Parts: sequence; C-alpha cells; structure tokens
Amino acid sequence: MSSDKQTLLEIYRTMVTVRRFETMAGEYFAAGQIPGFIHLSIGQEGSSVGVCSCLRKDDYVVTTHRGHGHMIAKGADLKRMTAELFGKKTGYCKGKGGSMHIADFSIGILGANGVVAGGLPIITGAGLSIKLRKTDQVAVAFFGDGAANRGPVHEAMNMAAIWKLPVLFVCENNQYASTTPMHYACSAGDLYTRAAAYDMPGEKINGNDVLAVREATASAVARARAGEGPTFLENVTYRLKGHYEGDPQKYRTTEEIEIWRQKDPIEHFGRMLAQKKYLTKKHAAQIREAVQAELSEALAFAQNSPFPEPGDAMADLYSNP
Amino acid sequence: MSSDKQTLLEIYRTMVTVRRFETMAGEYFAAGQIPGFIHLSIGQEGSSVGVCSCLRKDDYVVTTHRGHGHMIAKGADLKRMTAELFGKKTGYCKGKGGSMHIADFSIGILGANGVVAGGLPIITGAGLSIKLRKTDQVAVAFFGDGAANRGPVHEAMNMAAIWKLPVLFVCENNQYASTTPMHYACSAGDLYTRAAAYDMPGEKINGNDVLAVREATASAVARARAGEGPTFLENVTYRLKGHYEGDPQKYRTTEEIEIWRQKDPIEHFGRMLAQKKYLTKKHAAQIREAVQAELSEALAFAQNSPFPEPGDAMADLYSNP
Amino acid sequence: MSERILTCSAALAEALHEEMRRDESIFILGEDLVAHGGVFGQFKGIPEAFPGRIIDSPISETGIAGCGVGAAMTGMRPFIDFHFSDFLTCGMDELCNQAAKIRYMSGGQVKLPMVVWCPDGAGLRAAAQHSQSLEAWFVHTPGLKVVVPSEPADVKGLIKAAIWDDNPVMFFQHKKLFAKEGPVPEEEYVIELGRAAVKKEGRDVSLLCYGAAYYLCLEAASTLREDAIDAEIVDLRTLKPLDMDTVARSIRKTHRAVIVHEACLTGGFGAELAARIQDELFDELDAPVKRVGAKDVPIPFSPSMEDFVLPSVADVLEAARAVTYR
Amino acid sequence: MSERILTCSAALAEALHEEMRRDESIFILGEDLVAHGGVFGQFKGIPEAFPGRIIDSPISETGIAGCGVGAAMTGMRPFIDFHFSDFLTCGMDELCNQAAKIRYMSGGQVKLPMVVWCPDGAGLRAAAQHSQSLEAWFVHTPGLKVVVPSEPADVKGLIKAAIWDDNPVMFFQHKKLFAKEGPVPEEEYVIELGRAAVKKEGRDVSLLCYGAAYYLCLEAASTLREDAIDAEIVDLRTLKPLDMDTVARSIRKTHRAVIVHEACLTGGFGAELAARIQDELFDELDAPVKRVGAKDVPIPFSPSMEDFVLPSVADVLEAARAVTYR
Ligand SMILES: Cc1ncc(C[n+]2csc(CCOP(=O)(O)OP(=O)(O)O)c2C)c(N)n1
Ligand SMILES: Cc1ncc(C[n+]2csc(CCOP(=O)(O)OP(=O)(O)O)c2C)c(N)n1
Ligand SMILES: [Mg+2]
Ligand SMILES: [Mg+2]
Repeated sequence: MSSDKQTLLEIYRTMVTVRRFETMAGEYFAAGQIPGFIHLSIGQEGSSVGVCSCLRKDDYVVTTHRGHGHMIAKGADLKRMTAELFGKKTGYCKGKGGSMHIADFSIGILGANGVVAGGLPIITGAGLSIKLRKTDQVAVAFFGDGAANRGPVHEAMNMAAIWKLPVLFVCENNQYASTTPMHYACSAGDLYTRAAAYDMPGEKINGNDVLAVREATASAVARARAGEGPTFLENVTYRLKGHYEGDPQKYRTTEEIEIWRQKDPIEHFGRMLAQKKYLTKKHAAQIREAVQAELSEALAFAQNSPFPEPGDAMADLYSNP
Repeated sequence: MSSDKQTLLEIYRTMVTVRRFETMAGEYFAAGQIPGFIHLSIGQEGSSVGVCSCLRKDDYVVTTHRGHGHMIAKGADLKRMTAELFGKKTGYCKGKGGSMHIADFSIGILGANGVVAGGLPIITGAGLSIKLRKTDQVAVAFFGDGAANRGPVHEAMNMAAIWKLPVLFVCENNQYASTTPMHYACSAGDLYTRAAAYDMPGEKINGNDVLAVREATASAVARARAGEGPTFLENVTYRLKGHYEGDPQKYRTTEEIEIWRQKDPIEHFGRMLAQKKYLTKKHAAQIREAVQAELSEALAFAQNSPFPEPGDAMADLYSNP
Repeated sequence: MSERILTCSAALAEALHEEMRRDESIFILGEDLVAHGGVFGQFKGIPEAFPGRIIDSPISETGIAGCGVGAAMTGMRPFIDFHFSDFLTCGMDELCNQAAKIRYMSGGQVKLPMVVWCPDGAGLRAAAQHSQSLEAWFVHTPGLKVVVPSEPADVKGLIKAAIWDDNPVMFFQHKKLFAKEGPVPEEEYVIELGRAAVKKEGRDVSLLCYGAAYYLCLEAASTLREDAIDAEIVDLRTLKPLDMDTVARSIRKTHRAVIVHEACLTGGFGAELAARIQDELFDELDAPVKRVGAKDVPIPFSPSMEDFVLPSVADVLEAARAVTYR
Repeated sequence: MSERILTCSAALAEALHEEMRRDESIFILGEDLVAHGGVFGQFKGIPEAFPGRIIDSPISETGIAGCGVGAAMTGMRPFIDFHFSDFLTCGMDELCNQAAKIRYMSGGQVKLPMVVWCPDGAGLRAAAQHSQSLEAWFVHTPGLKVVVPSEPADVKGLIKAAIWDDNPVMFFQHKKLFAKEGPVPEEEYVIELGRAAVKKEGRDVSLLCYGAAYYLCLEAASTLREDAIDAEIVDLRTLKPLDMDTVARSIRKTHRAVIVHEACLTGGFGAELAARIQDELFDELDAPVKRVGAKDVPIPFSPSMEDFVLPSVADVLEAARAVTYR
C-alpha cells in the first residue's frame, strides 16, 4: 500500500469531495429540490475514504442509508449520484431508488440499504461468491453502531468466519443510532469485541484518522485476499449533522458536537499533510475549487436532467417477465 | 441452595424420570402410537434437571423441540405430557401442539418451540415483564448449539444485557445441530464466549455433571434475582439418540457415541450418590420402579384418553373473537 | 357528544395517555421513542407522563417483537412500535409463528394481549423499503387481528379496543395521515373491532375501503355526485375480524362494489373481499367487483413515478364508472 | 417422448444433476444437506457428484437468504434450500425487501437469478410451525415469482426454468409429495414459468388448483364423473406469472370455477384468482367462483383435527356440486 504524496493528496481530495457533496445535498434538500429524506455523513469521511482507498474497482461494497461517502470514495459518478438524489431519470437508479438505494454495480457497489443491517447477509453472500468463483476480490460491508445490534449481523459474521470468506465488516461507530446513544444499546462499550465470538480479528480504530483507517483496512484486505478470512473494524467517529436532515437532535448537546468538530477528520488530515509539506494553503484552495467545479457540473447535470415519465415506474422489475 | 441428601435424591429421581420418559416415548413412537416426529434428550438430563432444580414454580422457562426433559424437570404432569405426545384431548395442549409445542403456563413453561431459537426473544420479553412488574422471578431459555447461530439469540442477549434483565441463557451444547457438528458451525470452538460481546458473564460447564450445572445455575439465578442481569451458561453435553427418532445418523460414528455413553450423566451422578452412601443399589432399583409405575400410569392415562373431536380444531385460536 | 378537532397522532397519544393511566400493565417498546416522542410525534407527552413505561430498544425488530410476545404471556399488555411497517419483515417469525400461534398450539392456555403498531403507506418519497402496505400478509395469518383506521376518531376508538383485546392485534396507521385532522368525541368511547362504518350513504355503488384509501373515496364520491352517481362509502376499519354484514347490507342496496386500498393489487386484501362478495352476494351483483390498488411494483422514489404507482382518485372514479355504467 | 416413473424427489435431484453439470455457477446452500442428501433425500447424489457446490449452513435462515441475494448479484446462481417453508418467516426481509426489490430500486442494473426452494404443506402431524403453505405472501410481493408444482414431471421442468430465470423464484414443493411417483420424460425439457396445464379436459366445471391440491381435484373429478359432472382440471403450476389465458379459456367453456389450495382460505391465493375471474369473466360465470382451502386456524397436531382442518376431496366435491347444480 503506497502512501506517497500523490496518493495522500488523492485521499484528501476525495474527503473534500464527500464533504462538499454532503453539504450540497443538505442545501438542496433544505431548498426542497431533493425529495424524501437524506442522511449525511459529514464528519465520517475518515472512515469512508480510508476504507475505500484500499479497495479495487472490482471489490464489492454494501453501504447504508448514510452511504454517499462510501459511494464517492469507491469511485461513483457524481453526476449520476446527484441526479438520483434529485429523482431524475439520469440518476444511477433512474430515479427509482433515491439516496437510500443508490447502487453502482459497475464499480462493485451492491447498494445502499433502507433496512438497517440489510447489507450484511448480502455481503457474506458476495464473499461466498468470491470464494466459489476463486477470484481474489474482497467484499466490504459498512454498517453503523446501531446496526450492530441486529441479528442478521451476527449470522453474517458467523457464516463469513466459518467459511473464511474475504469479507470486511466495517462498523462505523458514530456514537448514535438515530436518537439512541451507542452506550445505551451496547453494554460492553465496544463493538469490535463482538468479533471474538466468531474467532474473527476485531480492531478499534480512530475513524477520524484516515491513515489509521487505511492502515487497518489494508491489513484486513490483505488477510482477506490471502484467504485468511474476515475482519471486523470498528471505526470510531461522529456524525456532525443530525440523523436525517431536519433532525431536532434533542438527544445530544451542542457542546458534545463542538468537541467532535475539533476532531474533524478532514482538518486533521489537512494539517498532517501541511506538516509533511505535501499541501500548501494554496493547493488546498485549488482542490476545494476543483471539487466545487466538479460538483457544480454534477448539480447542473442533475438539475437539467428530466424527471422520469410516470410510466417508467413499470420498467425494471423483472429481468425477464 | 441446599444439597442435602433428600434434595440430591430428588434430583436423581427426576433425572431417571426424564430418561425413562424419553425411552418410553421412543418406544411408542416406533410403535406408531405417537404421530409426527419427536426429539429425545437422552444423555442431556444433567443439564435439564440441574438447571430446573434451581428454579421456583413461578420462574419462567422456554424450551425447544427437545424439551421433554425441561418440562419434567420444571414439574410438568406426566399424564398430560404423555397424552399430548399421543395427540389426545387430555394432553397439555388438547392435542393441538404435540411434542414440539408442549407448554404449561401454570408452572411457568412458556412453551417448547418448533422454530429453533424461537424462544429467545420471548424469554427476554418475560424478563422485561418481570422487571416491569417488579417481582423477583427469573426467566430461563434453553437452546442448542445450533440455535446459538441464529440472529434472534443475539438480539435477545443484547437486550437482556442492556436492561439487566433476570434472564438465564442456557445453551445446551450437545455437539450437533441435526447433522451439523458444533465445530463446523462455530469457529471459536466455544459458545459461552459469545456472552462477552454483551458484557454478560458466560461460563462453560460440564453439562453431564448435574451438580456442576446446579451450582452454576444457582449463582446465575442469584445474580438475576438480585437485579444484576443475565448470565450465559454453556452446558456441554451430548445427545445419545439421533436428532429425531429415525435419524440415520451418518454424521457421527458409533465409537463417538460410545465415548459419551461412558459419561452418562445419570450413571455418573448415581455413582457419586453411592459413594456418598446416599443411594444403595436397592434404593436405586426402588426409584426406578416407582418412576416406572408413575410412567405406566401416565401411559395408561394417555392411551385411555379420547382423541379430540375433529371440530375441536376450531377452538382456542382467539381469546375473544 | 361534544367533539374537538384532533390529528391522528394526537388521537393516538390521547388514547395511550388515558389507557396507560388506567392500567399499569400497558407499556410501549420500540426504537427511538423517548427523545422525540416517537418519529411521528405519536407518543407526545408519554415519556414525561409515564417514565419507564415507554422504552427505547436497540435496533432489533426481531427482539422487540419477541419481547412483546414474552411480556404479553406474562401479565403485561405490550404496545410494540414497529417504526415502519416495512420492518415487519424482520419480526415475521415472532408475529406469525409465535404470537399468532402460541395460544392455539397450547390448547388455549394463555392470552396474548399485544398491539403491534405500524406506521405504513407511501407518498413520502421514501422509496421501496419505507412505503409498503403489508396488511394482507397478516390477514392470511390465523391468530392475528388486523386494524387499519382512517380518521382520528377511529384511531382513538380502535386503538383502545386493540389495547384491551386479549389477542395480538396488528394496527396500521398511514404515515401521511398522522397530521390529518378530524373531530374526536370528548367522551370516553371504544370502537369494537370488527365493525365497519358507513361513512357516506349512497345508492349506486359501494366504495369499500380502509386507511388512506378512505380519503380517495371521499374525494371520488363528491366528483361522482356530479355524474349523478350516488356512492356509498364503507370504511372497513378492521380487516380481521371483517364486518361482512355491513358490506353485504351496502351491496344489497347498491349492487355494485369497488374496493380501494393502497397496497399493491395482486394478492392484496381486496382480493379476499372481492372473492367473498362474489361468492356470498353473487345474485346481488349487477357488475363485477372492481379493485383499485397500487400497481404491482415496489414503490419508486421519484415523485412522478410514485404518484403513478399509487391508487388515485381517478382510478376510483374509473372503477366506479365502469361498474355503474355497466 | 419416452418416459420413466420417478418420484418428485428424484425428479428434482435429476434436474439439479443435469443443470449443475451444465453450469458451474449453480450451487446449493442450506442446512443439513450434505450428510443425508437433504432432509427429504431431495439432493441425493449431489454431495458426491458436486463436492463444494452443496454447502451446509449454520442455522441462520436470515443469513442463508441474504447469502443467496449477495451471490446472485455477483455472478452465481444460488439455489437456496429453506428446510421448511415455515422458516421463511426468518428470511422475509432478505426475500421481500432485498431480493424482490434490489433490481427495481437500482433501476434495473442487476439480475438476481436465485431459487428459493421450500418444502411446504401439512399432513405429516408436524403441527403449526412445520406445516404451512405461505405462497400467498410472496404473490403479494412484486419482484418475486412463485412456482408450486404437483407432479414429478412438472417439478423437473419447472425447477429448470426457475434455475435459469434471472429473477428470484420462490419454489414450493409439498412435503407429502416427495415420494409421489409419476412419468417423467427421458428427454431434455423445460417448462416455461407462467404456463398452466389442463390436466384433464371437462365441460362442466373448472377445478383450478396447484401443488398438493391437484391430487384432491384428480380424485374429486373421478367421483364427479359418477354424478355426470365433467370436471376440467387446470393445474396452475406457477402463481406468478399467472397463466390467466388458460384459466379464461377453461371458464369460457365451463362457466363455473372452483379454486382449490391447501393454504388457509382467508387471504390465500384463491382470493386473488377468484377476484380476477369474477372481474375479467363476469359475464361468463353461471355461478360464483368457489374457493376450497384449509380452515382459518394454525395446523393442529392431532391427526383427526389436522385432517379436519385441511381441504378434502369432500370439500372439492361439495364446491363443485354447489356451482354445477346452481
Ligand atoms: C431494520 C430497520 N430498523 C429501523 C430502521 C430505522 N432507522 C434508520 S437509520 C436508523 C439508525 C441507524 O443507526 P446506525 O446503524 O448507528 O447508523 P447511523 O445512522 O448512525 O449511520 C434507524 C433506527 C431501519 N431503517 N431499518
Ligand atoms: C429456524 C429453524 N431452522 C431450522 C429448523 C430445523 N431444525 C430443527 S432442530 C434443528 C437442529 C437444532 O440444533 P440445536 O439447536 O443444537 O438443538 P438440538 O437439536 O441439538 O437439541 C434444526 C436445524 C427449525 N426447526 N427452525
Ligand atoms: Mg450510528
Ligand atoms: Mg445441538
């Protein structure tokens, strides 16, 4: 796994892209241009980008209701993503899925999921498929601290463990499941220890340190590709925005949010890059501008795209009827 | 928890009752008098009787498809049990349930279950109910090594842990889930370690040593009644008969069965009682005879009882229609 | 009876306040209830009024449903909040193999007083996994009761009956109706399960509906009046038990029936009702029983497609005209 | 075509042998398959012939179903054994919220070639949790196909179509029919999904059935002949897609229909079919469409009660006579 300047700058740029994308999504949601509801991952870019920076295009990922970051980090097209959020025909899912169901099978994204933990049995199936097809792909599931309390997570982990499947279980512990503090719903205080039950390596990582995430992921990926089985990573992080856009957030204090704002993964990484002299203020500004330009293009694409015809709803259900 | 002579002899007698009941059930199943299919617990009496010897009548138990032993150990009526197995109107469930669904709510048995692990979320609910009603009852779930791989087990354990419910999760690891060896389906080799994920005490016990089971259960019950939360007990044992009566058992060797036959929990305990001079050969024979007499009575009751009327099938669905 | 205007949410909350005050054995269990009084504000004031009796659960629908069963069998009256009815898929075993069957399998030894409360329905651009109407699955499961109210007064009266029923009751409230307002009596009342309500009398066609579809029928009926078609609206309110008497009385008068629900058409509750009507009232029918429901696809995200998939007033009009012009 | 006599089990195993030899991407996943070749011997010889391609799972129905979804989306053709259809309750989310919807939600990006194979049905004194017929739930779930064969030849031809279908297919085989024998062609063949079979021609009444109910109808038809009632038997074979053309053709001839299935009556597939028939063929019907199904209770254990609850030949006769003497 290389960590040369260019790679690191690439990672930084991706993190900025996620942040800016989410910010834009929040704005256009507030403006009523994005229907339904959306869940933003602002503050969690260290995890999404750190993990995906270790993956190949043909590796699989299942993501969650809070999945924009995973999509972008895995290489999704911003135009088609934005268009999907806007419910447009040019979106990834032709407007059928929306934020909670974006998928891009061409880059291995098997889908976001509106069912919490819904992706986990699926990723084990993808891992089994890899093993049966004898490729060296890996399959990665992102899920939350809340999701970790659902039974399917355990069935999926146990099956991946006994069959030594090339799977990464990446738990993004952002401290809350909707209104519920992680410490309320998990008496052990840690989630990574749940892996031990299946004799699976589990590790707790500072999810706001993109390089720590990258390092842990890289060894898990290496183990997986070597046929040594699954790994559990608990990326400890924080969502800086509400659970969904519009969340009254009575369950936490602004002080708490402020503490975590100080640990912003992008600023943290930016400072590190600056210390290494990889990133100047000017360069950082250039990156932001370039990202912004890309996003403006995506936004224009989405806004200028047509809505689906009503009758399009009848297509795409069965492959063959 | 007393361990005086009388208590121990009572325990011994109960173990013999379970063994004899199961043996009888096997015979009458083979003779075609018991419809459907039955799963016998021969060899597992140390666990069922050891655990239930620590329970009060008002404590709750959920049991499994292999539940006759738990029923008897909790104090069920042999007549009504036998009649239920035979599908008779006088059975516990009026012939509606059969072996896999026997229940006796009057002694806290919330039911056997045809769905593996089906009882676990239920027992957590019973535990929650105890807590809300502020009684000092405990709620005990029996389940198998195979059941431990189902997701609901984990949801149930986590919930019991975070709410500190008075629940005992008693995993009877009899080495097999139907044809599947425990070591195939569980890479960690142990099941009790799964409790740690929920910060729940977990203990591995020689399930064929009824006193060891009793001791571990007693402390778990004490913890539960004291409001200190749930405990996980892994009672390691072995089923000496097939998964169901008629099982071809291609998945294991007769040698393996023989090894475990040497560890028969009843013989083991009988020898211990003999060493303590609590039990003479003659007394043991008397006990067997008394049990046999009781069973003959139960059998006669069942055989002489009428079958339900066909139309009885329409009763008992709704409490109020 | 004096009345005031309440929303469906407020009607539910009011009923819960009243009954929880009355009986200690009622408690509420579900996800994310305490901090915000429920996702739809449906439990407003309950956390403050009844601390410890509205309990936040981890995300564990299987466990939640099972807890309801265990608590119901041991002396409590659990009110289980399922968050979104779509996640009933995660509790199907506990609901359909346990709750529905345990009393029967035990030969009637035990009661299971348990309400499974589920926000359902589409129209919020929430896409395929947050928009379903799944009541038909439970109608096909002996041992459960199924209630789907439309108006606030029905919500209040029916939830009380559901709470006091000694059987597991599936109670579906449409998400889009939480803010719907309507008159609710001041006085104490309960609406017995199994009683449909003729909400508008008419002579030409019976519009049989429940839940959100009631409002489609209401709108359709006023348009039909312009065509000189006098529609009767029967709000079924409970699907199991089903008030076939009221349905039959209406059809004996109108000789024509249109069934309207939001669930997708194929295999929906309308199928059962149409099958019964044509069987039991064959000679009364002057036209086939028509069904209006969502098109047989998952609910799509984009507004124009979602609206297209859902049953509309136009669909009701078309069906009503088809049977009356016949 | 030359034929030999096979059981339903053997027909299934033969089809699997043939197709697994043909295509490496087919594999079987489920509980307790390898040691005994499946609980019903349905996979006889497969563990030996295709080691590593029939996989024993832990008891994790949720995981098993989800694995099917994940494998189907990534290049495999999973054949998921659900052990007993009753445990579909444990995989409902993976089947109904994931498998059924993912293709649609993704705008058609992916195929899900996946067979969910489920032994179902009653009559084995296995009681309420091992005896259900749940096909109606899945008919009401857009995105799934539903197949319920009766005779060995149908099993073989339909399972091949199911395996090669690019969509998730629910495939139900009645446990009591595994040992049922019947002629099966020697030659290669596939039975397209969505084609009913007129298995006996008749002029007086259409008996519409599937799965085990086919045999009830067969027996009923021969008794009816003594009453000079000439029954036609339409074995639907697949419920989704439904071959409404064949059904309509039959009813245009007989003008009378009786639907027979083993699932409990209320909300069963018969409701959907009756609703469609009365709607689409209203003027063709000389009598109401009658439905025969199990009584609306869980399946009881004791033989006399179980037999009472299940639909019988006598029930079919009664319904057929009711519609023909009308
Ligand atoms: C099975 C299921 N239960 C409940 C929900 C409602 N819900 C959506 S997101 C969420 C919280 C998820 O928390 P977590 O897994 O920690 O992810 P985060 O939102 O923090 O990223 C809940 C309860 C759901 N979508 N699916
Ligand atoms: C949910 C579910 N899956 C599968 C089965 C079929 N089945 C019945 S018993 C059994 C094995 C159970 O093993 P274990 O939990 O170890 O209990 P044991 O039989 O050893 O007592 C299986 C697979 C079932 N009844 N329920
Ligand atoms: Mg979280
Ligand atoms: Mg076992």
